[in-house]
Amino acid sequence: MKTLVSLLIMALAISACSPKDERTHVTVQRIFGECRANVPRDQAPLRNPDGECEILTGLIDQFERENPDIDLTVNIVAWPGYDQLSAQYAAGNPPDVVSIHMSSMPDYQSRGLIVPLTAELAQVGVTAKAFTPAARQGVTIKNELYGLPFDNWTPLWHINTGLFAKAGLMRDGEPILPRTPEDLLAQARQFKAATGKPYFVQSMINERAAYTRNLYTYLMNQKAAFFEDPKHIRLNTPEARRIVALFKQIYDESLTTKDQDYSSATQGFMNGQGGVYLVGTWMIGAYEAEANTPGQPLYKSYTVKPYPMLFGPEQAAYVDGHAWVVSNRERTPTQNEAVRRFLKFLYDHNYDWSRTGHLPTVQAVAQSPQYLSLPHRRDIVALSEIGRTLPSEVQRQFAIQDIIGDELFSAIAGHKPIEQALTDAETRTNDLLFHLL
Amino acid sequence: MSALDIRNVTKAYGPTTVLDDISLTAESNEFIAFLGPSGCGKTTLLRMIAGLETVDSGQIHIGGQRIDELAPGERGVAMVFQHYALYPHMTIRENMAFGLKNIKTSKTEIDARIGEAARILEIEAFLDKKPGQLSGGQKQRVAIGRAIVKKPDIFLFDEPLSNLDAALRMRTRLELAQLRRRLKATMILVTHDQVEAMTLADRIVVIHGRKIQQVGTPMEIYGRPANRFVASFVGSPPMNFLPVTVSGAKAVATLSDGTVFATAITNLPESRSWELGLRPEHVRVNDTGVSAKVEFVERLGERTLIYARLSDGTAITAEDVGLSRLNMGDEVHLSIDAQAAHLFDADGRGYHAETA
Amino acid sequence: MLSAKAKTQLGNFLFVAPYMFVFAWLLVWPLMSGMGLSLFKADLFGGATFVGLENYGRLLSDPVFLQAVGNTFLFVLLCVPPLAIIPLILALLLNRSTRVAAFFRGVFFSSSVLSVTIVTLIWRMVLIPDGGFVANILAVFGLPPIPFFSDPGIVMGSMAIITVWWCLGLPMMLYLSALQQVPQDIYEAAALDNSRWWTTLTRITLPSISRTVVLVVIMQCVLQFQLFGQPQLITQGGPNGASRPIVLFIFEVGFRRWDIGYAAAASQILFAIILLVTLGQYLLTRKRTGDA
Amino acid sequence: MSHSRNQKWREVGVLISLIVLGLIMVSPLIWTVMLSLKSNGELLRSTANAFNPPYTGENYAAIMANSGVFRWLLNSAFVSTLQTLGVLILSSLAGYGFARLEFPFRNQLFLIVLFGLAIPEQAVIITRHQMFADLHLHNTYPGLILPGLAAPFGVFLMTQYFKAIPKELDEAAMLDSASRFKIFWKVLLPLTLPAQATLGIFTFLASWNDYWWPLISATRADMFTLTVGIASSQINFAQTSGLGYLMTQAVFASLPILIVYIIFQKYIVRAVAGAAVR
Repeated sequence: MKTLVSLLIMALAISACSPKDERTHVTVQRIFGECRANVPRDQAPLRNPDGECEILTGLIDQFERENPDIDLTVNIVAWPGYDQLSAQYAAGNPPDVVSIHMSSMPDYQSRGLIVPLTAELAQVGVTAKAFTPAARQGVTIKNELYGLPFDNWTPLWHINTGLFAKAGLMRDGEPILPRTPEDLLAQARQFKAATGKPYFVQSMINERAAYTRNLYTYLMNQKAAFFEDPKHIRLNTPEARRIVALFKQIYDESLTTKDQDYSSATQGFMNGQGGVYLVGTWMIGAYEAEANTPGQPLYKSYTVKPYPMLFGPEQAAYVDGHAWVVSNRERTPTQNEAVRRFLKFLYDHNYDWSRTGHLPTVQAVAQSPQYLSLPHRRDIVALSEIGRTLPSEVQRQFAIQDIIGDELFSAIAGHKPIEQALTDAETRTNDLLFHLL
Repeated sequence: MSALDIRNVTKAYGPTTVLDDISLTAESNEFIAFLGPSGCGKTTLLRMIAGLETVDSGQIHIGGQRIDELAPGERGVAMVFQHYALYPHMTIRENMAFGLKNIKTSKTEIDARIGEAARILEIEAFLDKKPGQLSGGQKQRVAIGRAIVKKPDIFLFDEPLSNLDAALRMRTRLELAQLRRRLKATMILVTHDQVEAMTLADRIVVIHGRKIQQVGTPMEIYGRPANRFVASFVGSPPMNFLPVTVSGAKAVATLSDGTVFATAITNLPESRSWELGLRPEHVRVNDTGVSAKVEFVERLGERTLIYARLSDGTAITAEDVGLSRLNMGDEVHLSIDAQAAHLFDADGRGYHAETA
Repeated sequence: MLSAKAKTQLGNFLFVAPYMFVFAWLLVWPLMSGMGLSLFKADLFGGATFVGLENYGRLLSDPVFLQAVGNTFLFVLLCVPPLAIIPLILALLLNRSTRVAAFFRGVFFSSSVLSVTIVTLIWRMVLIPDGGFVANILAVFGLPPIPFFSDPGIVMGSMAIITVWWCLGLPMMLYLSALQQVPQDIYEAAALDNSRWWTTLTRITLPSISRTVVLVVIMQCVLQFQLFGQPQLITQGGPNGASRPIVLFIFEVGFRRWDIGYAAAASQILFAIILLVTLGQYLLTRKRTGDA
Repeated sequence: MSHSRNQKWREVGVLISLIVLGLIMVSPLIWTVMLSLKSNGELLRSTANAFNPPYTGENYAAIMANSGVFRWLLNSAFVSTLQTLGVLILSSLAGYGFARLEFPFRNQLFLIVLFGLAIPEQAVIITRHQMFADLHLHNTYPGLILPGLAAPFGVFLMTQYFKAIPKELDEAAMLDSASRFKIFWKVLLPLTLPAQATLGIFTFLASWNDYWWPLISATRADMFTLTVGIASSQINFAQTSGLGYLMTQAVFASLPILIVYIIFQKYIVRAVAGAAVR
């Protein structure tokens, strides 16, 4: 036992002390997983080259290669990483640069935990004007940029065009999409009758975010101002009831899968279990790869579209996004310089990141032929113009999303009347916001 | 100088006094037995000598030195525990060496002492075994051995035989007696078994109700019990007690049925009431005498015990010959050896005939 | 100058002092400061205003919290009886010194070595209606999948199943050790009295190990009132809060909403509940068994 | 005759029910191991063929390629070992003190420690986190090891166990001129070995499997424990191909402790069984 302990101590001592170096140290914290096995240092990824993890691992390698005077300590944390980040801030020892969701930025900004970046970015030649409207809105709080937007993402209709064809829902190689709720139900019934499969593939189990995002998007579609001010939500409205009633109808008629959680829904769509999968931009790469693999259920049978507008003509979309923020903590001027260089590097490589399927945040990238020649991007790029996050002063968007998703599932699955669920969601959200400090 | 000198020792647990102003001395090489019913404080007294209990007031001296404030290990005593208290994870040798090592005895000395003790106790064969592998009797010897090697001034035995079966107890008792002769050390034995006390001790200390009732040789305790408690506690079957009235200088006792005995007891003080104490061997079945009805017959072989009741309802135990023909329900006559009788006054104090 | 007795007692205290220090420092003090904190409206990142008992008032009218309290009691009720009985049955079956018994003891204890993250990872895959292990088996018999995690009426039962599977090793061991203490001669006497196995079980075995049964029940109650990892990692408390226990509520309020005064107040209530329930059980069983 | 036949049938019944219950017990584990040996691509299509080949070691290779994993393994081993030693030492000392020695407020203190059993970890985690932040203990080994030392269960167990040892042994040792510490160390402690084994195993298991405290205290990758580290490498949403990898993580994280368990199984079972009451 004694020898075991002393061996352990020795091993730890050896691994703890590294040779002294002159480099500037900066801590970077990110989600997106660990995939060093796929990405040998300074080589192209062995597989899945368009994956989030693979691209980001490669980018950070590249940054270190190009900036030998900077040493990045990369902390990879489990998604979504906020428990750890909050703990780090509470302990007064946060990472210098960290990837968070735009929807979480108001929380950290309101506590002064992250620093404004307008001036910092200007020093490396990046201004707010360079960003797409959706990105700009997402990182701007009180006219200050608080983060470098990395991407926007939004739920989309991922479509199995093979099954759509079988159901007679294709015209000129394009899927026929509904324009009204009645359209949707009619097409869904037609689809089910023809294919024997549900029209929608949805993650229904242990899911909250998806319901809420659907609701936000279709509320925006109806121009409903559900946040009149950052402290109050209004949900028990005709607009919201209409949306929930529609999804409940779909559920009641089994026009959707019901028993799947996120990963089985993701798999299910890939295996051709339904017509439309309501999921985010991040799946485009993986499904496109399937579409190009002969013999797979999705082979030559995949396309992706923005949510069809069911309640009005104007295209709208609820978006969120990833942004890099800088912690409010002591740093030397050289460290600040290193942080700026890192942000500039990420800005410069926005196109690389957009290969994941996420919407680019840099206007020039969004308009570049290079980006637009990527599969399906022409269909969705408009969302980086018209997509909207929640008002940037709304705090606790994650918690609110959970509350609303919770109640929406109750309504859709029939555990609660719709009105009741929406009232409860409204009360709980406003109670949460009321008790913010 | 006495080997052990206990002076006015008192001990209480909270509000309960268990020993009240106890004084006692023991001479060197003397074997003393503390005898009394369970819970009488005899073990507490022993443990105070050992240092396992504190002394509330009073002093204890060993060999002229005050020891009641010393740690147990510094008092020069060794103790044999009721349940042996052998260290289960140590070999017998280690068990015996433990105390010596603690006082930094040299290795050769330890080996020599263990060797000698093992020889005396005939436990050489299992010195390297652990206590768990030993029988009860063997453990007992080891426990004694562990005490012997320390060469203490006083040996303390806490009911050492109570865990042994009857046959083994008898044998160990004998061995203890022999050992005692060999070791020539002061020994104190706590027991509730009067046979043990009678056979082993030079003097017996009878303890009851927080007090020492009597200190004396076994025969003094048996023959001249200081009070009714001692008389009733020592002796088996116990002494008979008969209510009597007493008159005269050479006391004449009268039973309730009018039977009159002339005892050999003189110089009695005044007392509200009297009881006549008679050991069963002094009440014999005979053709004449007090009449009684037999309630139970206990045949012991060499003698027979008769449990009977007098006409006034007083219970009495008598002795008959081994081949007694009496049966339950028989009417018998009991002859009483009045010369051997004892008298107890209202306070329980005993009065005995002067012996030659 | 200390008296000899005081010195001895000080020396005696030194044996417990290291633990008492750690206990006071790392458990009592945080608990106490938590009690203090519960009287404040306080933010995880600093800043607090005194609000008296307002947090407690808020809790008692917070339907989410009240639901969490109900869920927790439901879970304890669902989970503790099987955790008291199934391990007992296993122990009765395995109370013999054969190789087979040793092997099975190992089998039933094996789940206890896993961490909650892994247990939930495994069971999510086992119970998920779409492609899960149970669903695959049900499909063989042509049965529809069971919505283990999405039906508010079933979800706590699913948590209980997972928990029983995970936790039954320790009670089984405790029962086994208790059974080994029961003197064999009682059984021999019972066999001579032509006692049937059921009679032997209820009249001899169970009374002999009643203290262990009480120990297991109290221990499991204390443990299961603190349910957290299973729902946190599988359902995040859903659907609609049906699997949110008190500890998850505390965690969400404190670490997700940063309302640490409110979280602290909920913690005190949980502490009080556990204390009352265990004390109550202890006193009840003590009275009944006549202070055995 | 009929009696012994009954007996035999009963044995068979016991065996069959054990096999059935045992299968229910281990089938999730076996299933997990099987999934971990499947290629992610295949699992994407169906999980129904877990018990049929082909199998692959690619998921294990992927985990081993993770630069942090051995560091995390070492961290876990170090933290769990030291925490276990600490708990054993503190609990034994305190257990002896509470069971055998006299000092003021002994019974009151012990009662308070018993109350401590009812303190839920989550009730103190936030304030303790703040306290450790003030002391700069986060991302340090003491920060990971210390909280586990406060758990009252060990003291409770050891006190009960010391109480069960006959007091005569202490007294014999006192008469053998042994000091308090020597009595504790040389005479009583060796007799508590079964309890030490039980307590040690449970402390080690709890420490190895702890998730929440390491998650919020060790936030630097080089300080992660295995559970936190492996959770952090979980590839998320965009990756649909992770099921086999996830299961491999589960197997890998439990593997060290399962191996320890299998090696010591016999001893553990005996120790646990011997400890609870004696």
